[in-house]
Amino acid sequence: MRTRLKDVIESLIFVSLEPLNLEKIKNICTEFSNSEIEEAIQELVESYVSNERGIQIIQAAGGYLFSTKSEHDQWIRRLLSLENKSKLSHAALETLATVAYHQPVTLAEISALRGVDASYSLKSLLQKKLVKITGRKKSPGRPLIYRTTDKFLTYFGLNNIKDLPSEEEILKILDEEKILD
Amino acid sequence: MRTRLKDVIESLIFVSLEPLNLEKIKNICTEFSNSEIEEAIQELVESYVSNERGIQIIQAAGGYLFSTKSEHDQWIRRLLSLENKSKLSHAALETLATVAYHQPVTLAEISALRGVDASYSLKSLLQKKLVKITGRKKSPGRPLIYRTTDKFLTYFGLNNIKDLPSEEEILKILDEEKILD
Amino acid sequence: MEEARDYQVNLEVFQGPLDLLLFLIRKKKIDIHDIPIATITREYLAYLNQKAKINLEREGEFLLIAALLIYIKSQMLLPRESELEGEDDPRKILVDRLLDFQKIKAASTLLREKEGQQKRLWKRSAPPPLPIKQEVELVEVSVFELAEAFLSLMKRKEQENIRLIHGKEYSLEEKMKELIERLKENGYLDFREYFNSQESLEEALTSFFCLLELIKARVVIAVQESLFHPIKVWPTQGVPS
Repeated sequence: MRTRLKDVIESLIFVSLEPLNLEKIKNICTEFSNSEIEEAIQELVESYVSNERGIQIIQAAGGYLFSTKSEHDQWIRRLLSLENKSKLSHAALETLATVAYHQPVTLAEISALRGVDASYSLKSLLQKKLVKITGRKKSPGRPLIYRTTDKFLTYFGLNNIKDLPSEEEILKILDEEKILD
Repeated sequence: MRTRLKDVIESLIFVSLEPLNLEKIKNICTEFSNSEIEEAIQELVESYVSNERGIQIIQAAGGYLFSTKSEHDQWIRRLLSLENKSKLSHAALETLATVAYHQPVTLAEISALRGVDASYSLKSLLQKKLVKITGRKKSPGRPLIYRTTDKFLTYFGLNNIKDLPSEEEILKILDEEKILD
Repeated sequence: MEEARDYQVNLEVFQGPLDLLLFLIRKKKIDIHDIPIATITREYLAYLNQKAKINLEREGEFLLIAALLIYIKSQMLLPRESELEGEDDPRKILVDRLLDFQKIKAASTLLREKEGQQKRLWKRSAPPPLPIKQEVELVEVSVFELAEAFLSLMKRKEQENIRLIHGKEYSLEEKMKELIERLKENGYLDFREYFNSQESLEEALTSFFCLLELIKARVVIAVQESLFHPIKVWPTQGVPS
């Protein structure tokens, strides 16, 4: 099958993170003449206008760019919030690691271990149900104590909290730099 | 204009950076029934197969994902000014193949199968998230066990771990002595 | 002589001892299920003797297989009453390993092909822009909430500073300038972060009063992206981001 210029341009716009302008397209598609390129872009843009689709090619900042359509916004927002929910920030991960390896542990202990206040990330971990409150410590102020949950194990594909790699094992894995392979 | 489910799903797949699976689509498109959703996905995927376009929907790791077509590779590399994308090292690939076909597997088992210490390449695979720790073996020393990840499937364009090259394909390669050195 | 050159050519590709063994087997057109152990051991050791060409890190692994070969050879030499076959064959342990390894190598070849195909497919590395500007839904935080958040921070500072001697004084003007500078620099201020960076309770208090003044004058606005999110302070206008 012959490669069609229109398809080439479509793939270029697809991978480009910024609006792709005519000048750049011409610089890349050196096998084709300027008028061929302009015609192909025209054709491509029209095909997206006439073809009712979920995505569109828009013109912005002097270039072409794929974008979703505004009428699908609410579903996309749902997807993004779903994905954000399942993602852990670096701070949350660090806090989670602290809980996992030092449980049962209090907020003050976590913060001391991390060197920063961990209450925000701890709250997000509680909301994600990766961490739970399991009582109070018998010490002044009777602070709450935290542990990881079953959902935490599922999240990391572990059967048992004892299956977590030990600190020595992790160090060993990370310390094999010298070995040639 | 009425919002078509097919278009909604198209925009969702487009926004997602990782393969979007049926489960997630169902969780987002709560206004639609499961059969409506499945039908719409079917229709969408078919529209991309029949419609010759520059981009396509591929299935990987149990989900759907947009990608360019292989015949446009050279132009995209010109756009991104990239040479061929870097590939896994020979050792890493061999270790990964060992994990894929012998999982769940321990480091000692991988090293025995390859005849060389695999800890360095295993580490790089862990960092690339192509391999994960999933627990411990119930044997003396309770060593960590490793499995391939969803990212592994996406990396090789496999929809499911069962899509790994079969025993027959492997034997065929052996007959032809086309083994990579 | 010619053989030695052969090895040299292929030297880099021997990832390990099993690789070398397979190479020798293929080169000699040997049936893997009926390996002439004496021949292969000799060939293998000849390779190992070319010391300079062995990666020292890998030497132990090559020697391990050499030991196995020699062991098998010795077992083969033992007088037996009947023909060796099946499970009794001392070569079985080696053959099984080689067969397994051969499969891994073949699988690697197949995966390499798939990798090559996939490398030609490009995916987006960042999400596309949404048609509607995706503004974060900012919730304006009341001064009360701000104070509440500050109180809890102050408590912490107090605990930390309990034994510190409060020597330094902070002028409101200086603090105000510093705050505006920070806003100009970063475009916004993370409330918690900022107060955490204050050295003492007094300094934190001074900063807080400055901030209250700025909010009252509507020079800055305190907002939260949503409940439980960090409180951020943004300039309302005039302060270039």
